[in-house]
Amino acid sequence: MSDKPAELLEVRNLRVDFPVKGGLFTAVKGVNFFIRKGETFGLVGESGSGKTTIGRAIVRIAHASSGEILFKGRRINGRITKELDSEVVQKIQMIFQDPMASLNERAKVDYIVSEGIINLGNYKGEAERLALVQKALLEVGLLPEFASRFPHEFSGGQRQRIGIARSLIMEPELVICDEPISALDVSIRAQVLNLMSELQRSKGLTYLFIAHDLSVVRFITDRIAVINKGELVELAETEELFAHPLHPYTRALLSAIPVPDPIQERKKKLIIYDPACHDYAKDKPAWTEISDGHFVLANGAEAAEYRRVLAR
Amino acid sequence: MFIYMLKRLSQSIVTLFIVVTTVFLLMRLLPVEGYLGDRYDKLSVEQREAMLQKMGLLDPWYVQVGTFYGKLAKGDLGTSAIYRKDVPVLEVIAPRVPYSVRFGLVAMAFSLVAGLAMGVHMARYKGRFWDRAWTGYIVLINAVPSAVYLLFIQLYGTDLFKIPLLFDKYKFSSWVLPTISMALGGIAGYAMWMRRFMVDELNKDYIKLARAKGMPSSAIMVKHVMRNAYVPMAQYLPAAILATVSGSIYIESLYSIPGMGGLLVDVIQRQDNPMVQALVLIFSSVGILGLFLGDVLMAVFDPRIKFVKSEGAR
Amino acid sequence: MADDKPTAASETAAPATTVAPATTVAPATTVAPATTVAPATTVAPATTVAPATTVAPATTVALATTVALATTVALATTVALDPELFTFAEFDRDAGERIGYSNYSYWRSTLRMFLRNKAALFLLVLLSSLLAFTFLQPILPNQRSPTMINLDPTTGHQFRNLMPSAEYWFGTNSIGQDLWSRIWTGTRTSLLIGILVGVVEMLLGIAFGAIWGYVRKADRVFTEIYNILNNIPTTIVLMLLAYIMRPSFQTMVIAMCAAGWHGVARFVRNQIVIIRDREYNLASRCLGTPTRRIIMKNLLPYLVSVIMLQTALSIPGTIGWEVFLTYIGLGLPVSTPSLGNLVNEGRLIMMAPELRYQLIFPTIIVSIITISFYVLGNAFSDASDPRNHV
Amino acid sequence: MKRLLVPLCILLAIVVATPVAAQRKSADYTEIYAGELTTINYFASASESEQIMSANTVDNLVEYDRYGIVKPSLAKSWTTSADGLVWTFTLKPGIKWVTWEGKDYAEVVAQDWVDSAKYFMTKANASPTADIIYGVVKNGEAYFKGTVTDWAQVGVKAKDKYTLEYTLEKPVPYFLSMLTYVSFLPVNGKFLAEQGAKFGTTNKAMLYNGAYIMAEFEPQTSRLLVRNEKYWDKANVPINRLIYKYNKEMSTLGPELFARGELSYVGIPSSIIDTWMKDPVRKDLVRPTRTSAYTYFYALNFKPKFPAEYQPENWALAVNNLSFRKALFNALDRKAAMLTSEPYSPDRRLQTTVTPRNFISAGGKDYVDMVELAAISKADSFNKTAAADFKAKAMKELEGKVSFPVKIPMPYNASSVEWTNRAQVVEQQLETVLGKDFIDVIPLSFPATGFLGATRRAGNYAMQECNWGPDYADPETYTDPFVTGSNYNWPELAVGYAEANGKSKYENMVEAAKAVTTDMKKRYELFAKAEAYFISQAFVIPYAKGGGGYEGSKLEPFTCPFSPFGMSNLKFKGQIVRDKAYSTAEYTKLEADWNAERAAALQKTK
Repeated sequence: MSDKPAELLEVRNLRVDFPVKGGLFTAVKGVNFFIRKGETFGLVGESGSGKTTIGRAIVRIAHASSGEILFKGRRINGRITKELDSEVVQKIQMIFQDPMASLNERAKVDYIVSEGIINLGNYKGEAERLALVQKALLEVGLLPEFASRFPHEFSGGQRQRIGIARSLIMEPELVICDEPISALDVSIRAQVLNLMSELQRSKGLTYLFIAHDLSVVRFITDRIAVINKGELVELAETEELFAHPLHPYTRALLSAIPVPDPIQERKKKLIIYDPACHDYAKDKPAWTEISDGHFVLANGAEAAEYRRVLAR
Repeated sequence: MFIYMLKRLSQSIVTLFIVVTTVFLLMRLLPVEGYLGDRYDKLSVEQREAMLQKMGLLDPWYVQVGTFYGKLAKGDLGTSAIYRKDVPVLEVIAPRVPYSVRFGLVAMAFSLVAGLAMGVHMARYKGRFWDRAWTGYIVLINAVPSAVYLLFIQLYGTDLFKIPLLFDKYKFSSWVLPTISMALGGIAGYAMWMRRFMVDELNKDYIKLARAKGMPSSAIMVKHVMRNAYVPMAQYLPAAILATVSGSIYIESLYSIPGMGGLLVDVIQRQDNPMVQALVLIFSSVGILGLFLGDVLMAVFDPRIKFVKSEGAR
Repeated sequence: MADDKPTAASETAAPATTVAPATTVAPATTVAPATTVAPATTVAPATTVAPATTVAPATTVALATTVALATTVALATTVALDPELFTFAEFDRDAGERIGYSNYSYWRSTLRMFLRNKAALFLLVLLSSLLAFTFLQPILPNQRSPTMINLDPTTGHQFRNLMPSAEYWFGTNSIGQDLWSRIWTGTRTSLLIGILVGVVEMLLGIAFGAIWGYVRKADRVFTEIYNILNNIPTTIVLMLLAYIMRPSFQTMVIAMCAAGWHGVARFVRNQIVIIRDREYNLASRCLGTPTRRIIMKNLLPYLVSVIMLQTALSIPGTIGWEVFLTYIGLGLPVSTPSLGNLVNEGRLIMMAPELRYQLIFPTIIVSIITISFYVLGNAFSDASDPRNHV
Repeated sequence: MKRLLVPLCILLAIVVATPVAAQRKSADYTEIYAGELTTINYFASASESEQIMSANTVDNLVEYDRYGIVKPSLAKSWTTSADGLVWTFTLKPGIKWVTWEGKDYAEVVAQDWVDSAKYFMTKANASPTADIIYGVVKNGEAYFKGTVTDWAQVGVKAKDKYTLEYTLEKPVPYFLSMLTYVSFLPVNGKFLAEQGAKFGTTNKAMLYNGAYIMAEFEPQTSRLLVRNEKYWDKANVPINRLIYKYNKEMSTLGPELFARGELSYVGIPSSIIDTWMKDPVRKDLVRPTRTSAYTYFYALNFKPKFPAEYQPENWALAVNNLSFRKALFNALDRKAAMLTSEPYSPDRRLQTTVTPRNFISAGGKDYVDMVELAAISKADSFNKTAAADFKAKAMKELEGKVSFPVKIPMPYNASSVEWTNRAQVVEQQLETVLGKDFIDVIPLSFPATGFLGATRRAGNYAMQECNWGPDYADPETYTDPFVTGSNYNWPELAVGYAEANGKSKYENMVEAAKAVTTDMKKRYELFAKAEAYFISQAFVIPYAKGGGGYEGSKLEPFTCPFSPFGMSNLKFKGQIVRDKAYSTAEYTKLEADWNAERAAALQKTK
């Protein structure tokens, strides 16, 4: 562990509730994980599993009901100081899923991109702001003069790049990528992904990459957490997870990945996850580290079984 | 769900309480001579005092409020002070409700059917003759003051069909014109709303897809477009239905329909406090109940609402 | 070249010539609209569009069209066949990005869309002339005072109920006042009330509605206040105000605003609730944008169209209200002519066919105003939606 | 034979007693109305529209005939003590109270008036007309205020079953006329006690002894009055049924309904009278409406309390100058003002006195033709040259003290279209005659809500159109608004009119007239002198009498009981409804006949 980079973000027992008609709905039920500096951390789950909520809790648009979110060891949820607040605003950025919805249609690109620095006010004069905007646009492969246009003049891919530029201009350390490519045309997904990894390299960014599809994250993430119904069920380094999926839910997800070979694909056996396969009546499951850095949600019996599988 | 309903209900009661109290106090800001009528100048000081005493207007306002709620708790809404002196308020109001409700419901049903049909028709022939013709109707109804065209309808309508000028509850023919008059505005409103909704919906991709699949356009209308229209309808319908108790002020006056239309305005102008209080209580309850039912219906009918909630997208 | 920021659409076409060759090879991965127009070279045979280089294409600002134009121009301006044209173009991503260039101005496009609607344009002209005339009328020569009672010189008594004539264009009313000048004065009064009320209601409505809709913690309280205000009969409020302040122009305006602003606030609130949870607002919150600026920059601009529509509708609505208030006896005093009390006065004599001119003239004016604002409001609301600008 | 004789005699008696004309044939009467009765309880009613029901369903001790002469009704006869303080009435026996179904309930006895008086005079019952009775009956006011608690001391007594005795506080020469008002209606004490608060709230909670029974009462729908078959004077009630239908838009729809033949009576608003007059058919459907004894006058305020922007001190100085007042007095063109409500024959409502003609007379002479008042009542005060002269005089006299033009705020009720129009007409008319260098009339609109409280009663005006209705048959009733304690225009504050006893000259003249209680002619002449003086000093500008206007009516005019006050002229008794409307020509002729007959009838009584 010591040779690994420091932990940038840590989430401890995070719980998020939403008020709904007739009570509370718990979207995230006590989640634990950490993200190391410079890595790409994948968070995978079906829609409705709470993954987006976790991302939003980190950028604090969703309110954490309990638990802690630590950024560089400092707690950033709940009541925090003004200084910390503006620091977090700057250091943690988010890229949204739908490029059509995440840009303000009635504002020019110039405003959209510079909105963050206007809030922080950390530039001198209009000229510097413009320069920063142009730089950010160039960095994402857009022409600086696009600044004077409105979002509806752009294609989906371009819009997503504007969204990225909006985050980059803040010089963040952590970027929450909330399914940044799932709404894009297949033909330009690679383009955007490439851009993102390029930026990660050049700027030393850390990504929390949220996706509903394991196949995408396999190629860009260092570690993956699988979430189901608000609970993490498994967390491991990417290759480890693909090689040794332990939790039945993970295995079900993996089996759903299409194989680019029709014969194989036809032979492939789909695993259907049935929560009834767990017997949690007596022994409650816990977040257990099965091997180094490989966590699974399991009770005693299951953990023993998983260890056995791994050892084989 | 049940707890939610209870909560909303108790909240509504608080609102109702504040509304009624506010109205109670506002009415007492009006000049006191209004309660004494034309004879004011000829009344002796003692008589004025006696009359105000009888109406309970001489106590400090908080005592008056207290008395009012004390009686209300016993189910006593008091007796009318001016409008129909000494007659229990409910006895004045109760016989009127059925007329307003009957006219209101029939007119609403009629305007719904005719209005929605008109809206669909317009959307179908968008930009063509019928669309323009009906648009002309909608614009005219909204543009010409109703005080003007309603009277013309009554005058020439009764003349044309040789029916009595005034409403007679025993004659079916005398129900027709007032009902139609009441529906005219509603038809225009529903048609406009329906047209806009249909046009918006028809432009959506899934409709285009359905068309591309070769689905007959009547089936598209029924299966997709209409079905989507239910949801917002469900929300507004209860309020609209309940609103019929308040009646239509112009039309009821014109045809002598003994309904609720204008009753509130009447009693406010004559400063009949117990009547005002009771009516405000009724209308507010009805209004608040309408909102409440609308929300409940919306939650029951619209599958998306639950879905959205469990997604936690708020 | 690209650093220039030409301001008029006509100029955009010119620089496009140099970039034009790139259009044909626009990589499929870039601008979506561009890809679709890529075969737009087929549009080119419409070469007559060539003069468009000099004439502003008044009707279009749309992205795709500009692209098409650019292509057209490229082909049209080439006179001689240049063999270089037939070489393969290099794939140049930047150039691909660049052709998506436009010089889009929101308000200009709105105006242009609006002007395209001929019916609205006609009504705009009609309404403006009406408005202008109401203000011009008093200073025209030979106008009578709207309150002066005209007397018959032979009997010394009032010229009662004179039919429209060369002398009294719209006739006189029951006490011999000139209806022509009364109607114009009344139109002025009512329009002024309508506009004032419309604007004040809108300002109050937006201010409260925006906070109500956006600030979640305020929702409960505001909703409660709204429910209360909404359930207090307007008649009581109006009567009290009329009693406290006497019937007059100011009273009318204040009373109507007092009675109507919360409805507008609720309207704005509902609109805001619809858009407040869209992702771009979340994005702004992530960036730490203060609430005030989110409302001003993210929410209100989206409401421009509906707000304009609502304001436009509230003006004739106010006139309708005024008629109603006059009907229940809370209107302006008859000595202040307004469309409301002209219609109401006319209503009283509706049973006398030959006096109906007293009703018909004000009714026509009310209807023209209502229809105009209605159509204009809708036209503007459509025009101000940028989605319609393409 | 003997057994036959008795019924025969009775039959004969009936035949003789019934007028030879026997019962005249009449159709039913149908009317639409816009304002619903607030109550049919005569203890609670305050307005004419409510009292119209009592007038036709419950009879008083006395009533008026069609010429305005008092005649017995439920009382057979009466006597007065020499000092005029004790009035003793003998009742007709066998008069019945009947229920709404026409069934006998009880006999009408003297105690019924005592029970009614007690109810009126009990303060907690808050009757708006209590003052009329407690103001004259001995110890009445004291009992009402609670200083006397023993009912036995109050001057209303049932001597026996048919003898009723009123003892008055002081002599009241017009006491008989008061007896026709609601405050002196009888009530069956047992029934009243049974009904309690419900008395008079529905037609079933009432007892009837009058010409009609209220058979149906559906508020805001209809009401139906049918003839009381047990009525003592049934022969004089030709109309079988009175049918009232409710319609709020009466003024708009009523004329149309009448023209379509669906009504017996309708008021024709002045706004459409032109149209009807020009229409060959409808022209004959219209006739003038009788005027009433309401009086309208422009009051000049001697206690100005209006806002400083209208310069109340300036007005106070001006109004205390006789020439200034006279200038206004002579400048007002009544006819121009009246055209706003009576475009066709404005003259018949105009008057130059406060007390209207035909209100009262003595010795065959109408009150307004007595002494100095005769000159005033005969001539129109509108006189441009006189006005100009007084203006010049006033400007000279007030030079340097008053700033001209004098601002004259003139409030009007904005909910009345006619009044609003009139305010504009009067403003323009006065300013044209007197010039804008002299006066600046400022019409001020006020809402109907609290109108009088905000204007006249508060002294918030300089000049205002006011009105007053009589309460009893004596000229004294028209002095009430102008004496100390009233809130009309405070003429007692006028400078230079105080006499030795501190009271104004006018008030002393009124006191002198009031003191004469036996010689009616003398009494009326003294009142006429006082009124003439009051008008000649231009404290008010008399303007018009009430009523008037036009109506479509199939009711025979001038046959109902007549009196300028009380409830008699609200009665349908004696009238018939014929199948076509009376035209103006017919009406005018009948009016002339009636005036002549009345003069003769009045002559006969003296």
